[in-house]
Amino acid sequence: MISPIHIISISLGVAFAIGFLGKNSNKLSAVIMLLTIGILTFISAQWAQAFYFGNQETVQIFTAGYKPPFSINLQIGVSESIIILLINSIGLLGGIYLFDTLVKTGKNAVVVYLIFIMSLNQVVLTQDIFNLFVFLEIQSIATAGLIVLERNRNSISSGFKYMIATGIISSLLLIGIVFGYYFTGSLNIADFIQANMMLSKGGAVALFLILASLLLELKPFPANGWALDVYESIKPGTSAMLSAASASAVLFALYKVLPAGNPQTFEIVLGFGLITFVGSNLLGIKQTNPQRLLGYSSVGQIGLIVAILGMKPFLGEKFTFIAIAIFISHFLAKAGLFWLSGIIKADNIRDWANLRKKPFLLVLFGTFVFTLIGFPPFPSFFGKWELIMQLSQSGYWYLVGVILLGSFFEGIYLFKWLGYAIKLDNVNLPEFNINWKKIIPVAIVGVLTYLAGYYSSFFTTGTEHFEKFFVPLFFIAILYFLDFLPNFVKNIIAIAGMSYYGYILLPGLYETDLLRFIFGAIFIVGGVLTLIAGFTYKGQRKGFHPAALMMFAGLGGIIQASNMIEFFFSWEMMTLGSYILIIRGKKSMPHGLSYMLFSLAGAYLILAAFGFTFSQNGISLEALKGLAFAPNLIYGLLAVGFMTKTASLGLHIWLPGAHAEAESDVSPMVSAILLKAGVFGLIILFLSMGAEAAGQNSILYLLGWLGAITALVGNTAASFQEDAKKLLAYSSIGQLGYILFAFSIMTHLGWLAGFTYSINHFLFKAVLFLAIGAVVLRLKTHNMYEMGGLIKRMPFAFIAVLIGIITLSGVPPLSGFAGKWLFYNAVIEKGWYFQGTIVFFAGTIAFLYSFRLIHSIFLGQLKDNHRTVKDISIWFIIPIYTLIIGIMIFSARPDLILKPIGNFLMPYFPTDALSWTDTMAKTRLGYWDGTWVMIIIGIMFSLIFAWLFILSRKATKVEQFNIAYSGERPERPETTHMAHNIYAGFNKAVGFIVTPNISKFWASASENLDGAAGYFRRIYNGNGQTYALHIIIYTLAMYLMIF
Amino acid sequence: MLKKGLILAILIGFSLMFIPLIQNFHGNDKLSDLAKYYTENAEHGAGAANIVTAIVITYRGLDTLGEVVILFLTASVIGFFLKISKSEKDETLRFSKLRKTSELLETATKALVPTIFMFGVYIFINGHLTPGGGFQGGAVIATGFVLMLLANPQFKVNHKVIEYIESLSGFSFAILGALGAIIGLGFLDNKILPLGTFGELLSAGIIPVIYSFIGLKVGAELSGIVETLSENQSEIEI
Amino acid sequence: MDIINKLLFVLLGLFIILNFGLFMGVSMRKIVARVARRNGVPFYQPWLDLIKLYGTRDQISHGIMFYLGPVFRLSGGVGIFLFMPLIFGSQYFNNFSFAGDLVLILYFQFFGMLGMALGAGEGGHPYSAIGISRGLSQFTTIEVPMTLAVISLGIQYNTLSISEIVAAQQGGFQNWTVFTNPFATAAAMLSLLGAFGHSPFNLVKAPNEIPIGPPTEYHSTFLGVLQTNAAILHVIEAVLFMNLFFGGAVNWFELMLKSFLIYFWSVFVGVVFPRYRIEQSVQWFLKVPLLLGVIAIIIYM
Amino acid sequence: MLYTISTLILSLIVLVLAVIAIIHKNITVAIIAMGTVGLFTSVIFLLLAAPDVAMTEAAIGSGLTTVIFFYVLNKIKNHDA
Amino acid sequence: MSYFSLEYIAMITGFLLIVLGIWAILTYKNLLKIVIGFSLFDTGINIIIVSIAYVKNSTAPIIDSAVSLKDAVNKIADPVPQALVLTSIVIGLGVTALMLAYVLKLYQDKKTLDIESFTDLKW
Repeated sequence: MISPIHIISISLGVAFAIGFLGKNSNKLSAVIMLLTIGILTFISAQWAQAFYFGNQETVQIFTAGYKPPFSINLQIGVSESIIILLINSIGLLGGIYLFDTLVKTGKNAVVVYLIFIMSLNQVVLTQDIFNLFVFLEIQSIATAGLIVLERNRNSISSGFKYMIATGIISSLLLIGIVFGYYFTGSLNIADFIQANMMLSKGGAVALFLILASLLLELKPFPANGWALDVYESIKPGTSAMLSAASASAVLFALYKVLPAGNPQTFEIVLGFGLITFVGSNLLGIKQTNPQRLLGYSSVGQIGLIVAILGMKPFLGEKFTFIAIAIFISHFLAKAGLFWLSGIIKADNIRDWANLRKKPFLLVLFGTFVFTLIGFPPFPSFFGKWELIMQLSQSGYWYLVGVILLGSFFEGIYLFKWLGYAIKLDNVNLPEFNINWKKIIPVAIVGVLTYLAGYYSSFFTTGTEHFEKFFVPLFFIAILYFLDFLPNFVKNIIAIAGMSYYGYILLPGLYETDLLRFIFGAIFIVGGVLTLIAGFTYKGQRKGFHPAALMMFAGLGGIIQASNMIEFFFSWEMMTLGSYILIIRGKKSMPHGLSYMLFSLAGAYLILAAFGFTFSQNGISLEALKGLAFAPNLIYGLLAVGFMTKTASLGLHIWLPGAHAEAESDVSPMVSAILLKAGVFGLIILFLSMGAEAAGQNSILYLLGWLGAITALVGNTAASFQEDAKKLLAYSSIGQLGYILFAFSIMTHLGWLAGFTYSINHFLFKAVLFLAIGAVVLRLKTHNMYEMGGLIKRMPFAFIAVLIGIITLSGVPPLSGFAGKWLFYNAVIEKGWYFQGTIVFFAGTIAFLYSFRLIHSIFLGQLKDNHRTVKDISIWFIIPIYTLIIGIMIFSARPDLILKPIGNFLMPYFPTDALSWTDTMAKTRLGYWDGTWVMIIIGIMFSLIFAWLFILSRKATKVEQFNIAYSGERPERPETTHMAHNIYAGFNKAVGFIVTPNISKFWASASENLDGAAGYFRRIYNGNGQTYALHIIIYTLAMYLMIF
Repeated sequence: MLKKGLILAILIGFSLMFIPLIQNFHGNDKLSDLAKYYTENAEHGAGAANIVTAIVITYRGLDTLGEVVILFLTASVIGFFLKISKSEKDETLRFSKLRKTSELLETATKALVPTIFMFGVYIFINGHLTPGGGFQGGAVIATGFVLMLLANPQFKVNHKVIEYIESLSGFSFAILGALGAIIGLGFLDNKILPLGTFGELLSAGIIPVIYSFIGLKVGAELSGIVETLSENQSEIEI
Repeated sequence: MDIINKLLFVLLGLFIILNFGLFMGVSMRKIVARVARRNGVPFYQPWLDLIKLYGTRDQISHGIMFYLGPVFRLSGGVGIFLFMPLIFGSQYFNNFSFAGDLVLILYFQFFGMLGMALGAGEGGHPYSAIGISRGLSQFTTIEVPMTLAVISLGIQYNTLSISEIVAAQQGGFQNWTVFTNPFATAAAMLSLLGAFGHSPFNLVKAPNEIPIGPPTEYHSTFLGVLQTNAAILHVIEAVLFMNLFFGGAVNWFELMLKSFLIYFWSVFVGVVFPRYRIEQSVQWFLKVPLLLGVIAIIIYM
Repeated sequence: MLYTISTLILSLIVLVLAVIAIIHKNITVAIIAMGTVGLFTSVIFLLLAAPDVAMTEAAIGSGLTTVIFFYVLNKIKNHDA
Repeated sequence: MSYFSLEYIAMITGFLLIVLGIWAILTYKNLLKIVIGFSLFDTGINIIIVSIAYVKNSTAPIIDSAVSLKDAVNKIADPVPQALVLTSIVIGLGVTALMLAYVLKLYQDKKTLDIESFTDLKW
């Protein structure tokens, strides 16, 4: 193996020798430079491989033939080899990316770049503190040089600010080093660590200066204005190197020196890292310049990694994995994003909309954003997971909160940005050129994130059976690469895949776990049915199938999950897929954002709760049971987390827009199916809480009330909608309110009602959304008052909607009544009378919107422009009527489904079960026989119909306008179609229920956040002196806090 | 004014930070163990009479390499930072606004410059014996160069020569260092040449050789920096 | 009992109820007329109307749902009848009440309303839609006190089966719910006013402004079916209240007397009070009756 | 003792020059003062038994730095003219 | 030890120079003054390092006629910090030169040396 010292000799030899080349050899020198970095990469790869596969021991390299501390020594171990491998490879890619710029600037620039990379290597390798200082100086001077690769007013002034800042910082470092020498008599880091510098105050101050300046090099918030200016103004290729490569070297330097301190030192580093993480991400919210935004994000991420370094004492053996996983995510994603920003060349994140022209780049962009936030399957997901787990285990619960808060802030701006790129309506999309030298590094980094993610999974606890998640993901990846195929073919593949998935998953579940079987059936059968509707679409329908399948894979994963990481992994997969699905719709950009933010916040709450659980009972999902410590906090977090998906009141504002604006076949997916994921989560939660807890648990009581009020508000709001899909969306909120209420009851009957509601909601909401979606697809409008009389044109759709709303409103004989009946019994039995009354009130309000829906669209006056419209597409009719058959079976033989569920519930809720005599169900309070009701009503209806038919079979069919209209003919259909604001009176009476206080609350929350970000970022006034002052104040503040 | 007062207050607070350093500083009564080792092994270790030089070139040779790199880097950065494109390079503008140099200075320069160069070379060749070394010698050489520029602003340096000297010396430095690692005990091991007799010119292994390269390189680099800075630039849009 | 027998008794019951309903309707009209110092219609008028309507040959239809609307409506009325036990202790007149309890009846009311609303909707007349929207708005709030009352009964009698509720009230009028649970009764009786749609809650039909509300477009046989249903429904709702609050009936005479009085109550109020606008009635139901219902529950909690 | 007193005097001179270098309005004077700080510092270095450092400071810290300063200043002034 | 000693005075001078340098960096708007501030800052640090190297009544760490190999250990100043200072001075020169290059470019852009004019980037 080549000694790492030759990293320096080779690169310097080459750097010096480039001077021999003639005047016009810029290109040649750049190629040589790349080759050299290639050799460096090779050397580091060789070492990394030896460490990883060859059980290589850590090696010390002595210079000048003397042992330390008499001479400078280098050390290469596992971490060193990994870090320099990363630095060198990103250096190689960055060199390729910057190739043209470097060539244009000349061989001097080439040399500067090479030395820059070399210095980073040495910063990592050296074990001598003064040598570290020298190479840090080289690094900053090289950076100052690379800054002016972009030569404009801003870059030069920011370069000067950079020099001021690093000048002060490195001077402080030097003072620290020499006094360190005075107090320890050595310059070797190992000796520094050995000699307890904290013994004397002077030694402590010297160490403080060293650590503080290393920390300052990492741009801590708020002493980092200079760095932000640099990130914004320089060539993105250079920013990438600063954010990824430089930061990794300095981080490692900090990591090396940190043990010289005492535990308190670690805490301080941790604290300041977290301040940076949260503060910087908060200020990032207000940013619009992509590079500056990335700067904020960069600073924040590095802050997080610094904090993790500070957590080393209590992270235990997982420390290395956590640090590397989170670091590598930042490293790859940030480099990729900066490089992308160099390709796009836009000054405002809104202009990233033109990324859409190159879907390939858009996918890479999404990859990086999701990597940064910590979505699966990227390494940051696993890193963050372990971080939260270990932190909780060590009892640092509040740190979990802080970290998740910072991550959430980061999510806000990154997803805003991603939303702009995917969906912002932007007429002015400037062209941008594609240069393969710039694309290749981005693509490689993108691929690496996936590989790193896959690889990370091996280091995380509880991922032994992850192949069951990776196989579907692999299938999705293949589907993505087939994206060029027509929709028809891809849909067949997708349906085949889903069906196979269901085929291998469901039968087994039916035997073992009915709960999971029911939800699995809803997810997968529902998925297949809604996918069938996708055949309607012509063309390629790019990006739809991978996203849809990702969502379903996530849903399937939730069902299969046996431990918390599997659950959370799937949960996040589902969120990711559904986000992409939702944002595909028209005008869905803001809704996609709010969906994502609520999901993210919810996921973080779940993550925190899992962490706290893990710290007590281990990683299995069973661990949620019997928590000894703070169970209410954990259950509360989980409940709120899951309720972001079920859109309970207060957390619902994302839903109407997201569901309404989604595509016609996506709405049923996200409404009928996706919401059940939250329900499933709640069920898992409630099961863990246990039936015996039901009596005294105030969380359940609160949830019951919340469910009831959600139902009321959701349904009332639904009655006032003019938009058909919004109406259905609000209706979903209301229905999910029932479900939440039912499960909160925590009795046998309550749960039966909850299951019945869940199944019913799946059935009728899928029918309704599919039917309305299909109608919307034909009519190109969502507004109900623009429709009317369509029963004549779309009888199939009408019948579907009719059956849908009968089920929805719980009118006998269809299955909706089963839920209502169980509900009455459960409520009276439980004693939740008032909540129950509210729910029933909500139930009657459901009639209002049900009628409105069917009346405004299908009845009344047919509009002139719809006279030739065709019935809904056959591809919608197939799934709709399949579902209707389901409704009919459930209505006629409710015992077929309710009996097994009852048996399943017996172990959990042994008392007050339903007793069955044939088809008649009996409770303590009442009885009901669904089959007989169906028969009686059927016969009676037929008889009456026959009677009427005999009497008036000769009724003449009249024209549309032939109505009792004072002998006049109505002028236009619009004037006689009573549809707009149909419930004005009701609105006047109870409209106060739906005053959008909650939307206002969230709007003002986000405004305040925005305002705070805007206010606090004014500390960055652009003046280099102010930044210098920040550094001084920051150091002083740290000093005062420590001493 | 208020702002200045505030800054003053912060600065005073900042300075108080150093008080513990001064308080715990009691001067040295004897050498540190590290320095003692260097001194005791002056003859058989690096073999240089000037212990500072021994440390600079051998024990902490990597630092010195870094130092050289820093100068090299600065020269390179300034080189492309202040570079003017060919079209903008207007020779007639060059120093046109400088006052004419006096006859006296010109004559004196002609006499002085070779001496100064010689002196510089002396300093770095004797670096391992007497105070001074490559950096000081290089700086002296650069001073001579400055003098030449002052005396004759039209003086045109041959870039190629400077560049070659710089590259050659730097490259040799790196090669020597690597040789130490390959055939000796470590990078920049000075024992790849015999130590010779302690206190003589040709002693201390490769220290004099390296110091000479450093001297040449530093001289060339500093001259390069000065030269770049002295080139007049017309309005360059930046 | 074999099923044929059962069916026959059901039909008999239906026939009695229908005729009694027609009679009750015309009696009320007479009473209202007397209060307004008019003579009013002759007693046989409803039967004449019905025969005329069923006999009309000139019929038009606006479409299939328009056609089905009355079917739904009558099914709703007859359905409630079918699931309602009529005479306590009688083997013959408890219909198909084994198939469901109080909850079923409460929810089956909507069946007819929904069908009616849809049929009327297809008629394409704006007044129909206005009437329906008003009717639904009002009905949602009527249900609140009603629900509270039913829950209160459920707690009180620990059952939701109508037969058992009636059984619990036997043995003297002091056992009637109206005395044992006056608040629930009051709440329910107030909501009944809305359900019958007499003044002051008759804006739904708004007989002055728009011709008879939702069924604007209906006529001839269709209207006949609707009238039939109205007769049945009025009685059967009164019977429901009788069963729940007034001790049920052990014979047909008791049934007729009690249901007549219950029905009379709504007419009586209607004569006294002027009509509410829709938002007023919605708010009214959410005030006094709601409060009564809440009290009814609190008492039994 | 003699060394100590000379150091003290030199230190005072250095500080005074430094203050001049900072506050003097004329930038040329300021640069010269700064260069002189370097010179006197190198004498202090000599007193502190560091001839190597003294030489370096004199040649580089005082000499070359000042020269570079002047070159830049010169350019800036030329620009003004 | 007495505070009135060679190294102590030098060290305090060094610190005062540092503070003066920072004061210049923080308060003077002129870019050249800021660079001068850095130069003083560097000089201050160098003085401190050399004063740390000083051993009471010692001579230069060079073995020659004045200091023999034998008693060198007791006679010479600590050579290690002195070696560090050499590096520090050279680095200082590099940084100063680069900063001046920046100043020149900034001046050419806006024809002013006032640092407050270069705040186009902020927030």
